[in-house]
Amino acid sequence: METFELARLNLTSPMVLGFALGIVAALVKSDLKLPEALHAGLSVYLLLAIGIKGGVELGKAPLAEISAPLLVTLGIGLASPIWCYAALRGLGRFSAVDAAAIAAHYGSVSVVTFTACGTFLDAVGVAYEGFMSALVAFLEVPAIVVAIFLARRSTPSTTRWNETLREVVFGKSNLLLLGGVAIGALAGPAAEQVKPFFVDPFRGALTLFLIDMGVIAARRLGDLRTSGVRLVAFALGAPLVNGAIGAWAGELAGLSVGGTTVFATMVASASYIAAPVAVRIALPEANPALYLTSSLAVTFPFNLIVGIPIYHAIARWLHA
Amino acid sequence: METFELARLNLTSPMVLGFALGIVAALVKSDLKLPEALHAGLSVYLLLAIGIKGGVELGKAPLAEISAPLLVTLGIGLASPIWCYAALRGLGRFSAVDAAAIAAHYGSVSVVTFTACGTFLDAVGVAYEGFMSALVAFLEVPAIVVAIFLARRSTPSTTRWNETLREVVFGKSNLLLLGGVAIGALAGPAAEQVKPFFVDPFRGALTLFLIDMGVIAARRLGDLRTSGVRLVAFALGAPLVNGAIGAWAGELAGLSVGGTTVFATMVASASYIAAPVAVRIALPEANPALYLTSSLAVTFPFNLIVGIPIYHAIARWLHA
Amino acid sequence: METFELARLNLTSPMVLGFALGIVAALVKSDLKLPEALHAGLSVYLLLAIGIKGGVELGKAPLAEISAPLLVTLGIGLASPIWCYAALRGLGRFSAVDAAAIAAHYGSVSVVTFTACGTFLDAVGVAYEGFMSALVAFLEVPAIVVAIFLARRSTPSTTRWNETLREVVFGKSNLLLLGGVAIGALAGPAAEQVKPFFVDPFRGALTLFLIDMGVIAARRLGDLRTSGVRLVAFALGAPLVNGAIGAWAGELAGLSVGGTTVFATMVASASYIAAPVAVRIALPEANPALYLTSSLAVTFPFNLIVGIPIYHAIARWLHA
Amino acid sequence: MRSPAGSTPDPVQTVVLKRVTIVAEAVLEQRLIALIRDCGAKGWTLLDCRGEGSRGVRASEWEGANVKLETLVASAVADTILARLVRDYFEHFAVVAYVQDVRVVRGDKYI
Amino acid sequence: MRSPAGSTPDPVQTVVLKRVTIVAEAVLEQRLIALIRDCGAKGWTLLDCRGEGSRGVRASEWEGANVKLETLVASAVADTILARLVRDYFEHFAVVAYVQDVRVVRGDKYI
Amino acid sequence: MRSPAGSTPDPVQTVVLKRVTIVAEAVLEQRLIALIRDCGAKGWTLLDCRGEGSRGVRASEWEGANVKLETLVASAVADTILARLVRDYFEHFAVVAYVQDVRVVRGDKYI
Ligand SMILES: Nc1ncnc2c1ncn2[C@@H]1O[C@H](COP(=O)(O)O)[C@@H](O)[C@H]1O
Ligand SMILES: Nc1ncnc2c1ncn2[C@@H]1O[C@H](COP(=O)(O)O)[C@@H](O)[C@H]1O
Ligand SMILES: Nc1ncnc2c1ncn2[C@@H]1O[C@H](COP(=O)(O)O)[C@@H](O)[C@H]1O
Ligand code: NA
Ligand code: NA
Ligand code: NA
Repeated sequence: METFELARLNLTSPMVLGFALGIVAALVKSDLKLPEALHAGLSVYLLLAIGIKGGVELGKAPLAEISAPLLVTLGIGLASPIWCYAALRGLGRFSAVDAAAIAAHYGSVSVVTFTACGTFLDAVGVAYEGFMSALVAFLEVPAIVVAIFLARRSTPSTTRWNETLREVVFGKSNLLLLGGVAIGALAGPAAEQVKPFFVDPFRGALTLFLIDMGVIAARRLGDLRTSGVRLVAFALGAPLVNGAIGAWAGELAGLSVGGTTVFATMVASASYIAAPVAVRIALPEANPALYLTSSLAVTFPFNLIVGIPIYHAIARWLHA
Repeated sequence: METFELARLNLTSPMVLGFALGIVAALVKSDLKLPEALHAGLSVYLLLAIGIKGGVELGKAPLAEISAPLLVTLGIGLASPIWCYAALRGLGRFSAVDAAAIAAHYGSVSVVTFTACGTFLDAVGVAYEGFMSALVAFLEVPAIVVAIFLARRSTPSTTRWNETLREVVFGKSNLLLLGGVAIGALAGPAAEQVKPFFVDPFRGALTLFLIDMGVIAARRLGDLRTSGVRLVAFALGAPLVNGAIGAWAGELAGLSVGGTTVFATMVASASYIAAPVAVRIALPEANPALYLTSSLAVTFPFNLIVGIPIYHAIARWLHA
Repeated sequence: METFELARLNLTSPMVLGFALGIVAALVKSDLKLPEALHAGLSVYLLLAIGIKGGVELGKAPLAEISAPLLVTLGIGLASPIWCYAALRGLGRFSAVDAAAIAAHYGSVSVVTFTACGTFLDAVGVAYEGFMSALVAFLEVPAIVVAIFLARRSTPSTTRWNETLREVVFGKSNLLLLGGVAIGALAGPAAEQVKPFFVDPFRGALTLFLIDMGVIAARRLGDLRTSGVRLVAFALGAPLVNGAIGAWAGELAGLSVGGTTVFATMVASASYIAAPVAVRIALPEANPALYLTSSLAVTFPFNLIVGIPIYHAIARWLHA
Repeated sequence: MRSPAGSTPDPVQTVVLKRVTIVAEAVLEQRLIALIRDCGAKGWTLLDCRGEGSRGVRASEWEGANVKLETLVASAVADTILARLVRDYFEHFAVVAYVQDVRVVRGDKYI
Repeated sequence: MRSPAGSTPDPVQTVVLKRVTIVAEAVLEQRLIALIRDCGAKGWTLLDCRGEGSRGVRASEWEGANVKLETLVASAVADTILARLVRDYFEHFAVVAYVQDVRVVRGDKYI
Repeated sequence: MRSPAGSTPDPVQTVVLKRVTIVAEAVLEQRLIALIRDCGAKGWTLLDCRGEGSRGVRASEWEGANVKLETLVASAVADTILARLVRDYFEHFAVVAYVQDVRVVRGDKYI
């Protein structure tokens, strides 16, 4: 299919349209917003569903097949925050702690962006390795820890490391992802029983969630005025660079075109669930407006709307 | 099928039985009640699901086919609050502002009543135009604006019109309906992806929601004692009159028997989601006990239990 | 299938794995926990779904077939709190009011344990009478009333009986169960309409709910240290004894192997939804730590993990 | 600072009343509302909350944790409420109650 | 008792301010926030709640019941807020408002 | 007015304590509870809320907005809590704290 046609398909998917509805709602100052509890509940559902899906596939996949992707995932999880940090310090001229805080987000992964990529590929009929969602669980944490270390290497004493580690490893989102993977892997075929709840309605639930994400993202748009061009430039450039690197690495790791697309999207995406909480605690002096606005209000919509088709085009080009 | 048989089928539908359960729960002073957040979440789900369903069909339907029903919808949206107002002033002898407030509710539409009608027709195997739910979005707003104008025509200055318009047009319920229509229309076949979430479980979710509606309606029954016979008379008479007019108009607009039934139900129903909020703000001196009790505690149950089969009978008679 | 194999199947079911995830989350002090409103919403959903399922089957079943199981259910509902009370007084040396409070929980039934048993049997492909879930509704209440009477027989005056009865009979959980049964029985085939909401996603929803139950149960584990061996001994012994009696009674009542398993599980299980609320009000001087810890932190996990396969083994042995 | 809409409104007449706050396990919600009405309270505001104190246990997880009930009343009514609370609930239930003076707008309607 | 981490910190300087509490039907949420900001409040805290008073009715069940809006302000601002409330909302809406003195840490930043 | 059930109960003995209220971003919930316990608080009540102040930003939307933590303590404990708050959280976090006198029923058990 033509890249342009793919972009169109992506833009008219219910998920992206839902996100757009949320943005519109926020811009017209509507009172449309999911109840707090429903938003949290949907997050739990999405994370768990992704984990279970990945776990079932992980259980099937031969170790040989997944070892390379797993290593590459961990490698990028450790390396990407470093190059993001360097760019933010050098080009962006951000303070060490702000640079590290932002790097933690861009080194980690956005589960919703990952999911949107999966539904995009399903819609356009491109297959991808089922165990990819298990990789998400392994990409989420390392970058956050590395980035915090970068900020604290001068004064490591001041950080309560074990507390920080607990925060990220046992935090809601990571525990649900890993827990889901474990459930899926252990239950194996028995996981079929929960398919009508965790698989079939998944995209609809994601659409509902994305409406709320649109509202949240749009409410942050205001901060853009104050946040400066350098932040916006990074928030648009980083996903493209990281996406390209991710695509290249995924192809090296022997992933299919679909898998490469997903992996590129993972690397290109910026966390806004696990990272913000951990960073807020570990680097309290960092300015949340910077890392939340860039990841939530710029990079997330960018990936959702134009990034994913671009990474897919790169993946197809690499496999051509 | 016999009208009586249809009524029986309606009464033993899970939705109506769920509504009855809610009423019983409230009457025996049970603590049964959905959590606030779940009630709000279900409302969002129902509104969005209806919108999407209507949007998909709207996308398919030739403009020629829908233009007549659309015009009739807008026409009745503008006219019905006027005749309701006249009746409430003349026969009901309500104050101008109370009459206008009540008229806003009866001129607008109850999304849940509309939905119950759809499930009723599905159950009895009568087809109806799929784009009907798109019409709901266009019937909801005009009546509210007209009614508020009726109350304020003497003192238009005191109303902040743009604020009032924002309130109704960008209010949760209208935005979700219109947004859903847009999503459905733009996504077209791609909307299939979210069917297992927005279509298949729809009636079950509605049943759960109706249990809560039963509790809420029953809790208002107490107000009936104080609200007087004239209000109750209107709350029972208006749906019958409006339903008959709606059936006649729907038949004129070239709708099928099913479509005519749905349209009659729309016109017969009284809003209790969009209207109350807008009216509370625009006509604060109106007594909420009057418009909430009549629409929620009398007209809604009446339509749900006996109204819908009656409107269907009228529709069949008109098409005979 | 081998009992051991069945136990393995049970342990690797998504539901039990979900429960384990919740326990782990609580033990590592994770912030993983469902929002209050979602937990309450899932409870409503599960109770209603069970009731409807049972009601539909009840409507089909010939009175002859269900009268015996119904009588046995009521009989055990009245008798089991008495023998539990005696054991708690005699062997456990608990105060009269504490013994009665605990007996109320073990005489009543845990809906979630019942449900887990059903999903276990479905998974291992053993059929059971569909009307079992209707019996749950009849087993829940009597034991609570009997137990409260045991505590108050000396000073009956001090209890407001009608209030206590209202509390249990019209309490959320009982009303939803009975209401669901009524809806299912009256709707009959029409209940098919809500199957995609109440039946298909049921096990997945249960898995999500059990994660939260795991968190809640694990948080109570701390109380075990203070609660003493005699309580733990009872919490482990009672389900085995009651389960055996239940299996024997179920077999007498002419239930199938599957039905006997379910019935044994019902009798073996301890309530932690209906009973605690009623007991807290009717027997305020009883120590909640005792009845909540035993039923929630010991007996519930015990039944879920090892109890159910054991009761199934007993049932098969009785039918051999 | 002042509203563009409005000329300065005149000062508001207020009345000093007692605000009684009761924090208790959620299972008591209906009973506590009945109690304060019974003692003469004209209204109340209730908030869901969670907490810990000398007794850690709640009647049921599904009932939610605690509720915080606030009522604006005359001094005499406040005393009756506290006395009734102590008599009926303090012994066996998880309850905390305290009183503050508050200056209430149009306070007369709550007496 | 003291934190293992910490040596005794020095006493904290506080400022006495007014805490204005407004309980009203949820439909007024945005308007009340605008009102207090407009009167000079530098911040606010809002809680969802339910309640009963002289008027029993809410604008819509789906809007939720009531909201409780609290703001820490200087005495003059408090008076303006109350006056505006009485003028704009007391007649037709379900609203309750009251004021208390509170000792606020670093209170100067709220004036 | 009086309960049908009850003869007039005797007046209740109360103790004047400090009520410390802390409003902060939800991510601090567990830490703030630990802090007040550590300073000697015997109990606490926590409410979910949202709000705005000098800093507008929250750590994560999914974490919910703010929490309001209230604790009834002796005057000395109140001072320690405020001092610890200022030292550990006021610089970098969105936190507001204030103190009021309250008359607590059976207040001795909170000291
Ligand atoms: N010192 C305190 N400060 C604030 N709230 C408290 C305090 N002690 C108890 N509470 C609240 O009152 C409830 C019951 O307390 P208790 O009866 O001590 O278990 C607790 O769950 C808390 O919500
Ligand atoms: N005496 C009172 N004490 C506490 N809250 C009150 C009182 N009266 C009214 N309220 C609250 O204010 C809201 C509106 O009161 P009203 O305007 O009297 O209907 C009620 O829903 C309660 O939440
Ligand atoms: N003047 C105020 N009145 C009431 N609450 C406030 C005020 N200022 C701040 N808050 C609350 O404290 C939180 C943190 O405030 P800040 O640290 O100023 O961002 C806000 O989100 C509000 O919930
Ligand atoms: Na990334
Ligand atoms: Na209408
Ligand atoms: Na039992």
